[in-house]
Amino acid sequence: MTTDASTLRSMMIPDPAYEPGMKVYTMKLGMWVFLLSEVMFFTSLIGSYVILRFAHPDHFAAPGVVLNVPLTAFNTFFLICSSVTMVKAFAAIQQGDDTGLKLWLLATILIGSLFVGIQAVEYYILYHEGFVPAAADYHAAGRQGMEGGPIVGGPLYGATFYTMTGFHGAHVTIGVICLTFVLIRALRGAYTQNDHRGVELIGLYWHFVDLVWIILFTIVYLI
Amino acid sequence: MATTAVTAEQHAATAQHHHEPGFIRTYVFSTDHKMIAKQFLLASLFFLLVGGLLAAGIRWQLGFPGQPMPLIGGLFSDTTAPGGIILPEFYNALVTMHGTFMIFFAIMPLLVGVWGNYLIPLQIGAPDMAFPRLNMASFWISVPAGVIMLAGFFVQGGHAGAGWTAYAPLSSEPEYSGVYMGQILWLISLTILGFSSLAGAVNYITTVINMRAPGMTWFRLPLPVWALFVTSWLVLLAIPILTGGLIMLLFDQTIGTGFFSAATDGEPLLWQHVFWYFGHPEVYILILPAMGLVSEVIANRSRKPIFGYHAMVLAIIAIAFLGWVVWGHHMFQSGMNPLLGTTFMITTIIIAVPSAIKVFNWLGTLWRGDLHFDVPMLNALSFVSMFVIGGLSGIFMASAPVDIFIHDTYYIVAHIHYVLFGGSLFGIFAAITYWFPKMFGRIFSPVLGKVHFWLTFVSYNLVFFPMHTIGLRGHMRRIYDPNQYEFLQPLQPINTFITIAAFVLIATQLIFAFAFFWSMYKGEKAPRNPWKANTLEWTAAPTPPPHLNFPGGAPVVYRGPYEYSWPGSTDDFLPQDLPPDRVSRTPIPSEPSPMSTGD
Amino acid sequence: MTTDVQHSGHAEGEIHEAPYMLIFGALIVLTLAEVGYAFLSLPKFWLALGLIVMAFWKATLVALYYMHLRFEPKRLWVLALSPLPLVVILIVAVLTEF
Amino acid sequence: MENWSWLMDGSASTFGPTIDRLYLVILIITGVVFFATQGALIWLLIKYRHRAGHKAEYIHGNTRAEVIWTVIPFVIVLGIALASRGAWAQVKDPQNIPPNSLPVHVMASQFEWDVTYPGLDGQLETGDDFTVRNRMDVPADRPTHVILEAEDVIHSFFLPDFRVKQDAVPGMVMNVWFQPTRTGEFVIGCAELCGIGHTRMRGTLTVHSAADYQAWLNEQSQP
Ligand code: HEA
Ligand code: HEA
Ligand code: CUA
Ligand SMILES: [Cu+2]
Repeated sequence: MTTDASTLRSMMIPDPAYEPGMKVYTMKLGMWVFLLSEVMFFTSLIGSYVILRFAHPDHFAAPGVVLNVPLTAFNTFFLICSSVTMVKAFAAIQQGDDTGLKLWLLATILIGSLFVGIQAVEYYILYHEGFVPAAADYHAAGRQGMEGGPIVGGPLYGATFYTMTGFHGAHVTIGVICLTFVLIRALRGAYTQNDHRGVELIGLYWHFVDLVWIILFTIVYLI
Repeated sequence: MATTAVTAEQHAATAQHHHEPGFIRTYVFSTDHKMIAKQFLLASLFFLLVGGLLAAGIRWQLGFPGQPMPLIGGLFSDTTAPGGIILPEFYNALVTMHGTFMIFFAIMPLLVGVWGNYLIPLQIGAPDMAFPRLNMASFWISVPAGVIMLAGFFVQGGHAGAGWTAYAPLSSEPEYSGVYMGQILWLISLTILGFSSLAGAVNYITTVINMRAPGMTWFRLPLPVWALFVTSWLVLLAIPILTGGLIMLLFDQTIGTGFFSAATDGEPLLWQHVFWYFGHPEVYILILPAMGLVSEVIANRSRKPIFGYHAMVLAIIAIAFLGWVVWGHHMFQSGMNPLLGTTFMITTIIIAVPSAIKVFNWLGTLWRGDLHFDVPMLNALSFVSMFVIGGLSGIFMASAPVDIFIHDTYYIVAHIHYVLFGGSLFGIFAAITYWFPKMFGRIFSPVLGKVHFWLTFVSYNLVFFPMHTIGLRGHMRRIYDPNQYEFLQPLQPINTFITIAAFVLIATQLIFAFAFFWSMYKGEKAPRNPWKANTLEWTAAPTPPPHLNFPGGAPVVYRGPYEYSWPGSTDDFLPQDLPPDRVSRTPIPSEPSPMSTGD
Repeated sequence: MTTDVQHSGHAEGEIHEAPYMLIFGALIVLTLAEVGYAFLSLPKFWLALGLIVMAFWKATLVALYYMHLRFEPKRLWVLALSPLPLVVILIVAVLTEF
Repeated sequence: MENWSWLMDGSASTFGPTIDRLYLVILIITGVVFFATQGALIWLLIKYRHRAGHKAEYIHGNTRAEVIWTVIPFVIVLGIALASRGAWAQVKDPQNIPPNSLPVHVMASQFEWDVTYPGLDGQLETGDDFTVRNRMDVPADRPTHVILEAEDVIHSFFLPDFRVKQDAVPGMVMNVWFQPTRTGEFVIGCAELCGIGHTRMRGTLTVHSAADYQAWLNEQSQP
């Protein structure tokens, strides 16, 4: 078989159009890749919920009957606020504003913790109203129904609710812990206008968790 | 400008690791991808051995039902095999754990953990992984997972016994299986292992995208890197689905949530969907890297460019894509909507097309080549041959009406082993023997290697080919005592025959273990490029490669990886990093390869 | 570690004063709209559809502006969107079962 | 091993031969592919084995050949899939259950098959239903419609001679049908791992001639 001269030539020179990579720095790329797997993780939980709900609508209640929508709407508001403080922290360090970075980070941590706290309270109340994950003990009477009223929904409601929101809450908690690390590093002056990758990375994670909550709030509480 | 990014990263890395690391940092908590690869190699070979021994138990029961196991019979407790006679619940645990160890703890790390770690940085010309510490974590997370999984054998109630597929509600409610702790440990272990795989996948993907050496364009990547890259995507996106499912199943077991149990209106079929949505991509996770590794060996040992490089790459991608839309073929008889079954039948069967491309391109590579039948080549060729058999039996099952009969029979067991042993494991044997000189600086004993290969090849076929026939006679799988069924009693001689062959097969593997360690310490010292290969790990890095791989900085790549026998050069290979002005005018002096026996 | 060279993506060196507060306002308004909409007595289908549209809108805003996807190279877009078809495939296929 | 056959002996249901024929067609196709590829492989190995002074040819590929060996398998496998559709729908689509079938209820549980007959009136869930364990008796002249359920875990209703296999899933009702083509005794197996007793969960299916069946039914229906 003969060899074509032009293919040979192209074989010999390093590709002039070569440019490795994603045009974003490696850690950011890594964070994005990791977040994709998180998408799939929540897909398996949320997908199961959607399917179970579709198959057994009678297990679930209309918005506000069992779950406390106003409380959670406030909580949603807080989480959105924490996203804003997070981008503000990032914007601050982009301009070299070290103090701004620290303050906004602190705000994000506080609001994030508040979110987790409110969620814990919510769990506590719901649990005591009989809205539990264990199928055998499920006896949620609903917001209006009070104790002894007819049971609203079925065990799949509690199971899916706690699994989904619980894993989201765990993600928020991990986010708060990581943010604390970032804050400590910020206090030590680890971030500068030129290098603030840590802030950007935790920001990506934090906003992703916020994004998941946007979906969860809608499909769990409102639909 | 982006090229500078790579070098900058390298400088940074060099600056970081200037001091000599101590013993613990070198051998235990190492961040060096090569050391991590070796750790994975030893750990997963150990689990391969465990899986093989469990198979021996399975085969003993099937070949000699109800008879006490010889020699080791006395070692078992009264709840597993009193007096050496295997109990049904122990048999179920044997089958379950055989599948689990083989899939999750042996083949998957052997392919992805070992070769992803070892080859990706070396073949793309990177100093290490993008996240070396995450990489270390990836190995050390898998250790507790393995320990927990092994611990399951010693807990009350025995180990998990619901099959490696753990169909709910058998797996979710202890009163149905009699297993409680074992199943929980199984779930926890696999959840943990998921994090290990995930850490690996993030690393591999990022590394391949961002850390290629200058000149290493996408279509100059060696095929193992392509295969591992695509596989990493499957791992990244499929494992979390399993993790979610495992967690729900764990909640069912422990809290009593009832996702998958009908008593609370949960959906048993949902578990199957979740499991197989992960499970089918998983089986391609178990074959694609082997395909890549084998392509490398075949091209090299044929001294020819791989036939249709682009088609090979596209076929890998196509298999990975199609792999996402076929999971229902495991559920044809599960009561799934028959219309959905038709869809899955069509998508499944279309996967044969990219697989065909791969097979024929391997044959095309051999055509007009100069074939050297060294140990890696023998194993690689057997991969091709056995994968065809396993793939073709997949066609029968892909046809949903035919699957009605053969589903859950030994026909499936035959399929599994033709693709996973005949395919993946032969691919792994090829890869271990091919890269052994690079990893350990010595050559894998050609004599022992050939003995191991031929004995394995023959006894393997004697074990697994007859399984097709007993499957077609209706022999169900996961069945403790087939003689309970009168119509299966005539098959007992075949089962006994299979068992004897299986013991030969397992014993043969001891030759491999011996050859492995013998070659590591006593094998012939390897020259730098014993296979006269083109890829960077042989041409640009010393043997064994030092920390950060390329002492002279990132190599520059000028051409694709399979430029063998180019007529313009006096040598029959053209290293990827050989500058064009040094080609053919100054042929590289190369030592004669001791392995090219020239038969 | 060195960074200046690594911030070589076309958008990274410069600062994008993304309209953070504007997005914040939009998210709040959409959240309120969602809660209000959820309590309208509409048929289930329209209820779900409207809420999902709004949720996606919010999610998109977060991804585009807070996660800076707007200012990232195209190839990162492709990467970021890659799991979405898989999500849809899984849920839609299994839903046809019931 | 007298009267050996590869596939389990002659099928005993109306759609059995269809499935067996399909199997045979695939066997022939894959058999040809098998011998072609393995033959080609061995031929190549012998022809191009290393010989002194022999050099490999520098061939990168051949687009035409690659297109051919992509298109031909595509056509073949698509053909197999299309050819399989009819049989699949015939066996599994509930719409294709013959209307004159004899309804029989089968409840699978660890580790037995409880078979409930409609009794003399031919209707399930009436007073004269009766239940037998681990055996099933059906008439030869009429299709049987098995209404399949499971009590605890998943089992699989396997009639090897009839080419019938259907998982019984707790919480779901499966519809299975078959029409025997000959009388005799056949085996009922459980094909899905269902626990410790999976291996012994079997029963007997007896196909009676029409008259015998009626006699059997009368006998069973005696109080
Ligand atoms: C490495 C792993 C691996 C690989 C690569 C495959 C590949 C394939 N598998 Fe397999 N499979 C498993 C591992 C694997 N499988 C396992 C572990 C199980 C059992 C799980 C369990 O239940 O425990 C299973 C089960 C399984 C089932 C379910 C059976 C059942 O439970 O009833 C089906 C059904 O369709 C199937 C089909 C296929 C097909 C069509 C392919 C195709 O990809 C094969 C394509 C290849 C070829 C076809 C050969 C080469 C092509 C040519 C030479 C071209 C010419 C060919 C033609 C014209 C036909 N597999
Ligand atoms: C890669 C996967 C893999 C491999 C290699 C094997 C290997 C073997 N398998 Fe297995 N098998 C499965 C995956 C695998 N299996 C799966 C997924 C199932 C389904 C489980 C389920 O139903 O849930 C199954 C089920 C299964 C069954 C069906 C059980 C049943 O349904 O009741 C049987 C029965 O004979 C069997 C037998 C064997 C035998 C005899 C081997 C032999 O080939 C074993 C040979 C021995 C070895 C391969 C060990 C070699 C060790 C080394 C080489 C190590 C060297 C060591 C050092 C250097 C330290 N297997
Ligand atoms: Cu019932 Cu197996
Ligand atoms: Cu599959």
